[in-house]
Amino acid sequence: MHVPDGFFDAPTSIATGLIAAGAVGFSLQRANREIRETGPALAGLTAAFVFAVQMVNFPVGAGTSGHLLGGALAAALVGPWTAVLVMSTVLLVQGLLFADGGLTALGTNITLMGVVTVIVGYFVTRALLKALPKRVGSVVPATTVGALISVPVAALCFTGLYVIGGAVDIPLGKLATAMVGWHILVGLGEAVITAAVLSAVVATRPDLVYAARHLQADLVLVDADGNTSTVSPDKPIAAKPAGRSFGVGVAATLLVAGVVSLFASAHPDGLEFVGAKLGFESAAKDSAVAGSPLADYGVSGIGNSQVSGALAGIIGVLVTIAVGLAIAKIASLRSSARAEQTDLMQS
Amino acid sequence: MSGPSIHVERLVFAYPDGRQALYGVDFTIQRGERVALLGPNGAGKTTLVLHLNGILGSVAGGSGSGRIQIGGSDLHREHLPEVRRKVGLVFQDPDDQLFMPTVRDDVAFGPANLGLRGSELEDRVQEALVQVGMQDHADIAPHHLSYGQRRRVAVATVLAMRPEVLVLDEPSSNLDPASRRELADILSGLDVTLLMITHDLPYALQLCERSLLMDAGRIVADGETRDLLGDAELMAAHRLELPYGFDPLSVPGPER
Amino acid sequence: MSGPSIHVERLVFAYPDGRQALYGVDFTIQRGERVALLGPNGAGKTTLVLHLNGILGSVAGGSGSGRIQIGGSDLHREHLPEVRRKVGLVFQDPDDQLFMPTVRDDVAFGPANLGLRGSELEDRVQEALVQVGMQDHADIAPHHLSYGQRRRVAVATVLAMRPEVLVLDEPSSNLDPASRRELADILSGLDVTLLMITHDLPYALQLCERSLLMDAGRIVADGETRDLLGDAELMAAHRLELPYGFDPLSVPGPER
Amino acid sequence: MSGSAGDGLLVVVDSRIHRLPAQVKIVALFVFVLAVVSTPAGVFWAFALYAVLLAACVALAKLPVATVMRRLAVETPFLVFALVLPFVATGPQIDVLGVSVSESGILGSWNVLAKGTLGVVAAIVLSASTAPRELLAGLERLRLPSTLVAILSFMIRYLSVVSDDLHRMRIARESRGYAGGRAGHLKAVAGGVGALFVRSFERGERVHLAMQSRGYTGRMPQLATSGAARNQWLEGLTISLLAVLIAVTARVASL
Ligand SMILES: Nc1ncnc2c1ncn2[C@@H]1O[C@H](COP(=O)(O)OP(=O)(O)OP(=O)(O)O)[C@@H](O)[C@H]1O
Ligand SMILES: Nc1ncnc2c1ncn2[C@@H]1O[C@H](COP(=O)(O)OP(=O)(O)OP(=O)(O)O)[C@@H](O)[C@H]1O
Ligand SMILES: [Mg+2]
Ligand SMILES: [Mg+2]
Repeated sequence: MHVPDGFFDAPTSIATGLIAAGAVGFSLQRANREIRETGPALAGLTAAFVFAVQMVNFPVGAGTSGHLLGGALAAALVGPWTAVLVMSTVLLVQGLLFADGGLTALGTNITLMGVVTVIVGYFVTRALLKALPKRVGSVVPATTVGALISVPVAALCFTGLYVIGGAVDIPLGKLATAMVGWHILVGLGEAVITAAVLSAVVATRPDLVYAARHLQADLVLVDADGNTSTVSPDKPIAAKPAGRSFGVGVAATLLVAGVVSLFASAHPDGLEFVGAKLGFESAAKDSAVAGSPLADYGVSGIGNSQVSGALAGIIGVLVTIAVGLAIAKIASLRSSARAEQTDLMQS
Repeated sequence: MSGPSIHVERLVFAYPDGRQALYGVDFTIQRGERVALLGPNGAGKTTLVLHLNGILGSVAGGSGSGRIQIGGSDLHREHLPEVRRKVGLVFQDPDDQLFMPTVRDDVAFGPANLGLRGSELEDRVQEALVQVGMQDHADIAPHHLSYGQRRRVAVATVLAMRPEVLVLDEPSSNLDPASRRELADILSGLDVTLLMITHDLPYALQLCERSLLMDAGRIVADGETRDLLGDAELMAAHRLELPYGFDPLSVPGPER
Repeated sequence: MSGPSIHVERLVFAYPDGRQALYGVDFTIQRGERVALLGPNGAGKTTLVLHLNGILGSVAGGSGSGRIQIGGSDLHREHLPEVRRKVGLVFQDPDDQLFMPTVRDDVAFGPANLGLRGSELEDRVQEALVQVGMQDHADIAPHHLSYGQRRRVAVATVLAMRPEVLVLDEPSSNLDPASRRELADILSGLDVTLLMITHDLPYALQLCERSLLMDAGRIVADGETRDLLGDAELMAAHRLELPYGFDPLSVPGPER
Repeated sequence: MSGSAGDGLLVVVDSRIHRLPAQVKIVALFVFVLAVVSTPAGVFWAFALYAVLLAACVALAKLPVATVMRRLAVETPFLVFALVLPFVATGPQIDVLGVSVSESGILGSWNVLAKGTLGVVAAIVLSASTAPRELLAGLERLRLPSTLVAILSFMIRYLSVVSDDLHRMRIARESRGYAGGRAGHLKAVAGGVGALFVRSFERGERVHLAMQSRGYTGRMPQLATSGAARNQWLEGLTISLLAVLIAVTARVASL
């Protein structure tokens, strides 16, 4: 599902960039708590593992490649906030080192594969855990279903994004059928791997599964005099789903992004508007091929929206980076200094 | 540093999967002592020594109880970096210990963390490599060495930190006989507190005047190595046997 | 199977990073022989035995030349699965050997690949676990065992395959003394061709009538173990030393 | 055991580009890709110039052409996508060799192909001239949040642990008569993936502890590369600035 450069138009890239930046910034702030519990090592391993599994990459029709995503698994292992960071890290490395997924499409990729799959996977897992028996083992079926559902949902989001801002006009029906149909298959594969990994972890290191920490059985210890005592394995502070604040954060970024993309879809020439605002309207005035279907699409198109579209693309990336860094800065100023020294190092 | 080098009291520990490995361990090692830790496979020896610098146990967030003092002060989360500077630990598996791209970097890692730089750092690294006879392999990746060579580098990484307390988990296994003797010479020349796990009983007798015998997560005997090895009944009860034809009384034992 | 169990001729090998480890190795081991492979750290012993079932070397796509015959027939890429069935290899590092989620699965993996199923498979697994004394740990994850326990399981995984040729890379290291003796008893009770790398010279003397001495990628001596260990000059030249107070003539040696 | 992924994709030679600080290279990569992406697909000469610039980079970094070509394989999915585009896209159709294809599709195809390839090659130059550790230090210098840097550094270290363990498992399997492929072994493989996760995690955990017991406090001792000097920035950004120049010219020319 890695989206290459030039696949979506500029406003969509900006919008998804904003969602991604918001989600990453917010997760950074929240993740300190999870990382305090699991340690950066588990997050790093999960990232490496997801990365390794994602390397198995095969081409699919209608323009994307299919492979395992790993969002639901990551969420179950390290919790939703850290999982967003884990997936973002993986995508950043893929974009930087392997050119897998365009650098200008990083925001889109993080949104689809890093945010949507994690949220869907985690919330399905949590919901099912409520219904299933209160045992650590229940996390396996719960997350398996979460993984199964998260993939087609991400594919659906992709299709939705395409309707709003696809760079080249492909019939929607064809695209939606191909994407969702294929990704149900991918989801099955994802479910199998997720189940295999989680059941191994639950069997040998139940303490590593974030989603099941509150379900862990007490340990029985025998002391020097032969007396037994039970100790509860470190009860997590944040085992309840990251409820309201998570919702607020997601809603806020969705709102910002939504406004931008609505604006973009309602005004096919909205890019020109951005250009005009920045004083480039004269450059955009002459329309060589006005009326061509391509005129409506930004970055990759030819014609009147060229300059503005490209500028918007550049601005989009810069804004993405700036917003991400700013949010991250605030977040890390607030908590990382403290958390880093006392928690990261000693976990 | 005041007080005994290592003091352990009522130490209990269970691994996260629920298996209890320590069932109340007590012992004290005074400054400058050389002690062997003996016991059958699975007795809990490795588990115990991993507690001594806070890698396992309640300070590391694990489940367990009891008390550990290093140099007279309790092991606390805040003191861990300091304690780890004092207590040098050689792991049983050299692959766990070596992680840098070259042997030189790996040996330099500890001293660099202690703040050494430049030629001082280089000298320290060189000295440690010469001690274990690996100076010709300084620029090789550790995972490209033979197993015994890796073990020697693992020992060097800890020697380079000049710890006050040296804890070694089967340092002589997989070493060729000459390296084994050379290591014994190095160890007996160091002015440190030494705790060494080994299954090589003559080696223990040669290096350590005192031994702790561990089984099933408890210390079951504590005394002079020679006495312990001479107690046939005790030995048989805990799967210890002297090699064929070896008489503990025939060996001079450590000179102090 | 006709011809010698193992025949190696002019074997040369370099690792992918360019370091040459074998410089022309020649030897032949007849069916039923028990041979010890001795030599200092980094001599190339592990590299050599990894050739014997095609894990390293030109059949595995590596760079090297020479000829290896197992049971009289040349080692070829097409025969590898068959050769690996005949030649059981216990790795120096048990972590290289164990990969399944539980001890039982790990021991069952080999025999299952040989086509065993059902109760026959179970019996085979149980028998191998009992041989190394790990029957009580069958349902544990191998990486949750102590190092010595892992080594014992590693030996069991290969015993369960009942290979015709058994190659062991330092099987006794990290074992407690009783397990070491028990392993010796098992090995001397098997009707197989045995090639064992070890740094424990008395152990070699006890188990193997013949020894190969390797250094710097070459076989430098080949003869009766007792003679080799008695040759002080040869020993000293290749970093081999007998333990303090050990006299090779005092030990009865293997009974055949 | 055999070579680990510790050095990642680094091609070990000494060159001007290898010696540049990682942060300079990362910024240069970003600027270059932005310039490429913002170039209108129709200005073909601009892409030719970009290709020349990149070829110069590859030569400067002394990278074997064969290696670069091999790593281009990452692009295959894009390639398939690009080839399919002209047939599925709507809009005005034109006839090419008797087949009716979409005009916008052809341009879109060229767009993805050209920009994608240039982006991939640029990223290959970065990854082949920068060790993962340096890259990390560079990102740290560029003020990537420390939590992300921590995850990233563990990820890079674990990648070699995972691949080493994968390699060990493969050898262990084969040496015990595993022939592979048969359905009966599916369970073994699935079980293997789970065991691999726990096993690599625990090995990584022990390595982490070993690092801590030698005084590690979250920062590799020699890792913190010094800041880049102004002339290093200039040197590193030259090619990217040229690309920007081309992009601007292409814009103006296509108006
Ligand atoms: N990571 C782990 N998780 C769960 N149990 C473990 C783990 N490591 C060890 N154990 C168990 O704890 C007990 C003690 O193991 P430990 O490694 O301390 O033994 P040891 O005395 O060092 O043995 P050896 O001489 O074989 O190295 C054993 O029963 C072992 O199975
Ligand atoms: N993966 C590798 N890549 C490159 N060189 C290697 C590799 N493994 C081993 N070597 C080198 O090959 C030589 C022989 O190594 P080998 O492991 O065969 O020694 P050994 O005789 O088994 O030693 P030990 O007794 O320490 O196990 C050594 O010099 C070693 O540094
Ligand atoms: Mg141990
Ligand atoms: Mg070896």
